[in-house]
Amino acid sequence: MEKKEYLDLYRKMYLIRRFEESCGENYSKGFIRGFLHLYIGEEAIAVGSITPLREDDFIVTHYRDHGHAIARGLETGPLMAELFGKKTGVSGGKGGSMHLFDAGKNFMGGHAIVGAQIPLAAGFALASQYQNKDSITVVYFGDGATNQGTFHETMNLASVWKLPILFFLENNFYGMGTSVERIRNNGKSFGNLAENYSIPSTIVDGMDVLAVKEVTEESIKKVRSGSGPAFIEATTFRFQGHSMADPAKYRAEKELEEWKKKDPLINFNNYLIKEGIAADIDIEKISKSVDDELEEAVKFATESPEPDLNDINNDIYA
Amino acid sequence: MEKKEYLDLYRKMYLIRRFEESCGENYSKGFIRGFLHLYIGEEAIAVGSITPLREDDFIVTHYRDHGHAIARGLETGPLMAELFGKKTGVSGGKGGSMHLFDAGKNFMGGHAIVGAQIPLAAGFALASQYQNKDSITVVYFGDGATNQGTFHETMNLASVWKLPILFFLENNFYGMGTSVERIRNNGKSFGNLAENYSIPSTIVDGMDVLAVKEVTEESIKKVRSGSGPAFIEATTFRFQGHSMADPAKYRAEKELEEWKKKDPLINFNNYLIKEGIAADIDIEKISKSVDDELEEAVKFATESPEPDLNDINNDIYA
Amino acid sequence: MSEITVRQAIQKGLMEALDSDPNVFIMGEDIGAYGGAYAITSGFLEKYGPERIKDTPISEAAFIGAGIGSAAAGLKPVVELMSISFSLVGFDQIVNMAANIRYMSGGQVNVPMVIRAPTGAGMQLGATHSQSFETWLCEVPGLKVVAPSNPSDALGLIRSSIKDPNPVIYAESAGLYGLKGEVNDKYYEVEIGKADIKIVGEDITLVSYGHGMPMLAKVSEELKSRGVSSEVIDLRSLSPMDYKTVNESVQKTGRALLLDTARKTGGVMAELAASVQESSGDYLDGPLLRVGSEDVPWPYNRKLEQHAMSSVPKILKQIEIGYSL
Amino acid sequence: MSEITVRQAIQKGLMEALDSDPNVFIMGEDIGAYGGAYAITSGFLEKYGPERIKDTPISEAAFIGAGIGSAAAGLKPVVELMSISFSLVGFDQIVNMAANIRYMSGGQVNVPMVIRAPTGAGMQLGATHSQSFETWLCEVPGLKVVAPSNPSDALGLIRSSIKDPNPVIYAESAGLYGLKGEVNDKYYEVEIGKADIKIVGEDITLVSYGHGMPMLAKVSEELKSRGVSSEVIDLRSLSPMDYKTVNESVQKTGRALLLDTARKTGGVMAELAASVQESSGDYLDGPLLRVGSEDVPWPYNRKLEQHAMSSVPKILKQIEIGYSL
Ligand SMILES: Cc1ncc(C[n+]2csc(CCOP(=O)(O)OP(=O)(O)O)c2C)c(N)n1
Ligand SMILES: Cc1ncc(C[n+]2csc(CCOP(=O)(O)OP(=O)(O)O)c2C)c(N)n1
Ligand SMILES: [Mg+2]
Ligand SMILES: [Mg+2]
Repeated sequence: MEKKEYLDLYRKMYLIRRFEESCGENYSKGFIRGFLHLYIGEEAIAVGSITPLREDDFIVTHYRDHGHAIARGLETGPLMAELFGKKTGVSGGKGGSMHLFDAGKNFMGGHAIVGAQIPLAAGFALASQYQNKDSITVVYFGDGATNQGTFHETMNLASVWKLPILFFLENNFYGMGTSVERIRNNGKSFGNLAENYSIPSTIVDGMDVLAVKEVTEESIKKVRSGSGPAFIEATTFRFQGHSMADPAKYRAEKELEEWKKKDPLINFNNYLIKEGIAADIDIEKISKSVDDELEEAVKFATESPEPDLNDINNDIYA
Repeated sequence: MEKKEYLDLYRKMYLIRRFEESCGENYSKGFIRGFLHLYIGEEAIAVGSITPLREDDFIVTHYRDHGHAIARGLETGPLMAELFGKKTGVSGGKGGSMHLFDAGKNFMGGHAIVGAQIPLAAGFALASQYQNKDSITVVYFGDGATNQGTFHETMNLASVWKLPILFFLENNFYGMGTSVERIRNNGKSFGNLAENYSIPSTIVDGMDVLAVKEVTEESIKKVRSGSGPAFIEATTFRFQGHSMADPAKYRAEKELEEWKKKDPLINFNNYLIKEGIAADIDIEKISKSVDDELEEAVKFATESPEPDLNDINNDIYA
Repeated sequence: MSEITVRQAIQKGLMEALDSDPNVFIMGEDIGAYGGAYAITSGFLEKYGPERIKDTPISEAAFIGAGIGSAAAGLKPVVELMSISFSLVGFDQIVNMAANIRYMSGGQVNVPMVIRAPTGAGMQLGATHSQSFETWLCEVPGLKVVAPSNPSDALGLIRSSIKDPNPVIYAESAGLYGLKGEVNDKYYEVEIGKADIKIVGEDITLVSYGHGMPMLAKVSEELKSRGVSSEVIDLRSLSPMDYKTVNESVQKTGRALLLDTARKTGGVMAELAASVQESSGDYLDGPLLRVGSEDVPWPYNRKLEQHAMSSVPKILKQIEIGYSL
Repeated sequence: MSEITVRQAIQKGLMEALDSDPNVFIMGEDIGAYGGAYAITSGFLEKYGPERIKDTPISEAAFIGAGIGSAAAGLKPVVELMSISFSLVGFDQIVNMAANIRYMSGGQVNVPMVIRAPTGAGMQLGATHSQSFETWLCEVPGLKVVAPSNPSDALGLIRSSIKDPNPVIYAESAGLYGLKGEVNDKYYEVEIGKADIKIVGEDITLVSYGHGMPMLAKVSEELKSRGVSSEVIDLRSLSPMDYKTVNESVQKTGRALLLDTARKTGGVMAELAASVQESSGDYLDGPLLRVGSEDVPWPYNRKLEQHAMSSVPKILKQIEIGYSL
């Protein structure tokens, strides 16, 4: 890998981190409303797994979707504008934080009903298969979503039909206030759920962007070859509450501290320096450029117009 | 086991067989209508697994429910009357073939939405656990039902909560016209689905009533002890189409012929004679008594009154 | 003109679409090897192969969802449900996903999908298998809902439904599959959202859809024999609903009976009655009458089930009570 | 009398039931350690323990179904859904199972269960999280549906809902949890199926429930200032529906405006309007007016969402157009 590529990974992660922080601030100020779920702590997953995708691959994700959108290359201006509910937002201000879309980039949505995006994703994979294309679909979901029937139904369907889909579990060990061991009686990892349907599974340290990238590349190759679905579980932790409404009192302070030691951003930064891949100055440049970009994004969002009142009746039917 | 017990098993199986045959006839005559699913070929499962239950155990099953009802000791008169839609039927003529109930016997219904009975059954088990009773719940479902999300959701819930429930899969290798290998990509048996949730599983020859009885007794003991759910898969075959509407053209003649060699009734008959447990005369006596009982049942159903028109508004609210 | 059944009309429309558009495929439970619970796709597997006639596991939520995704990716799925009663296990996918995705994405993502499902009671299938959830689905913005009552509309509507760029629920009255009728041999479509005035009349407007139409035909006959001229309207499309045609008719006749074959409470005619009395109240000679099935879970017993259903005598009785006609 | 919020009223009712009946337990997602998405069960886990305050996996179909089964076995489950929007993934269990089991079993099996769920829009949660499915559930025979608009009814109805031997949907307007009001310290219940005449009046009947009631209070004030006397009715119970009280009022006033906070098409008021115009048509001075939210998926943007919602100005405008009041 080139230095440029390393720095690109770092920049994306940093951009997500700072974007999320900015979201938090703007939520407190009342510019962003509704439910807002931040991705802080989990950045390595989206960046490590989406970077190796092709443009014609489909991405389907859940409501905690900012990281995936940014990793996919959606611009932070229209993203922030969406959160501000503006007409210039990626979903025209109609979707909000939980429903980011960019069909042009095959970014087929954040989806807010837990587990509901999984069958949907199978449909994109089915389309690729049906049309003899070798594009694939990646679908993201949380540990809590594995309890939904749709998850199992879709794993089974995908396996039987050998769909080109990569199931990507973001295991942050909590679904809202509920820890994994309280909703699952077979250990904290989920790979056997997949193997059950003859879907090959890998578990990876979701705090390590290079590791995520590596296993994802392998899985992508497999899935693209037509051998059927694959499953990746990345272990991670959200550093914030479930949503802005959640002080996360159900978690031990210590648990969070332990995980923070694995901060994907800090560790990757250290790694880049230690391995001599990048210098402090590179990192600073990125910080600066990201800060500038976000300032622009917030400005864009702030100055953008709201939708017109008549827009309310548009977009219902084609 | 006493001779009496052996003969009791045989009699129940024979009663189911003849009951089903009678249903088929009466369907052709137009006395029974709607959807009618016969249990012919699968008798050993209901009889082998329900006989060892206690009176305070709950049974919840699917629409192919005549066998379970008879094995539970529901009387054939009111059962046949239900199929005839009569007021004297076990469900007052309102349920029909797919919805047989006898709350007094803790027979909590046939249920006609595939997979929907499984969460329901978990509720009965939950009640036993909540009230510190050592009664258990057995829930029956088919191979096709394992594809429904409710199956997985409930297995998980039951495992996490350690519910006293026995999941009983009647694997007859077809869901309507769809064979198991077309809806599952991990072999023809399902035990790993259970183990996935840390639920111990057993597979048994569902054509052998003694084998079914034995494994069920073991599982019942385990479940009753409070260790959580168990799972049994019994392999079997339905000798008829899915319902009366189905000529079953999707199955090879030969497949059926092979399975018919394992006819649970004939084989158990042979076994009883061969082992000297029973004599031909015992079997004949049973045949006679069953034939008489069924004649009575059909007579009872035929002569019973229809519900009153006002009954239509009863039983909606308590 | 050819005389064919509703079943044949649907088959014809599906085959045309399969023949002309490689992106059209059908999926559902037992539509292939088994030939379909109501034999609509009988012979299709042999003709079109398993890639286009896809048997699914019994997982409505998963395959409805997969239908939505495949439509969003540019295919034209026709999803068959064995019964509209089973739509409930996939209701979230239909109501929260298929209907909302276009809106939530600010118009970026279309879902050109058809969901076909038999609906209605009358076959002694009991409470869980006899429901008519088109009454709910037609209230969901983002979905379209059609419900043909005869072979000609069945063909015209399956054609327009498959062509429509939106998710369309195609509700098939299970009791009408065998109904025969004339169908034009020249290609035509039936516009979604346009009601059909089956009989022009002066004294009373009769409105229904699907399975209700044969009943209205009989009612109209009977009224005629009493010297009463009725205008008979087949909604055909429940969403969009053709309020205009109904209002114009009611404003002409001053009287109306709206017939649901589903349960009366919350039936399609509740909304229509509420809306028409608001728009056309001044023209009415009395209240808008409604007949629907009894508000009870569907019983198995035949006598009870028949009694629960809407019927010609019930309709005539309402008309007598309401308008002394 | 004490002044408490709707939230506190529900909490009080739940705690009374937990204290007095050992068969009462609560289950739902994050009701324990997290304290409930809307903090209704905050502190309950500590007080009643995990056997009675049961956190569930995110599997609505499974735990609703388990609630039904446990009720059928004699327990008194109170199932909390984080949002009535999520009921869709368990809709089959509610509509086909909870509602039908008693009937299908010929009256042998009761399901004394309560399902509590926040409902309604207004918090910018977007299309999938802002729905009001009480409009559908109140049409299902076998279910009861209540929807309190104030602390006093919230307490009275949670009491009667938990005591009721049938499945009761207890729909909580998410926007009203913080609303304060007087509650009688002496034990009372609110009968399910009885509407409440909040204000007696002569010229026009105003009807709504839940979140609509604060709007009607404002409308009534404004009308009063114009010299128009309005009778304001809170349905409180959507099934059974108190047609009698509404009809009597309409027959007295000759005018009515029916307000839905859910979407207008297929709202609760569609059925009420259809039914009242049939029963009380002769007494009406004009059409029954309806206001409901726009027939669009709920948008995220605040301006659009507010614009989509029913509002006091929209109501007043309708009344002006309809009755020149
Ligand atoms: C069907 C449904 N039930 C409940 C919710 C409420 N809810 C939103 S997110 C969430 C937790 C999901 O946890 P997980 O899948 O682990 O994802 P994470 O938030 O940890 O990324 C819940 C319960 C919902 N949106 N949909
Ligand atoms: C949700 C739902 N989908 C479809 C059906 C139609 N259906 C009834 S039985 C059946 C096959 C079930 O097969 P299996 O579970 O193997 O049971 P078996 O009939 O073989 O005993 C199907 C598809 C239904 N009743 N419910
Ligand atoms: Mg999680
Ligand atoms: Mg089977």
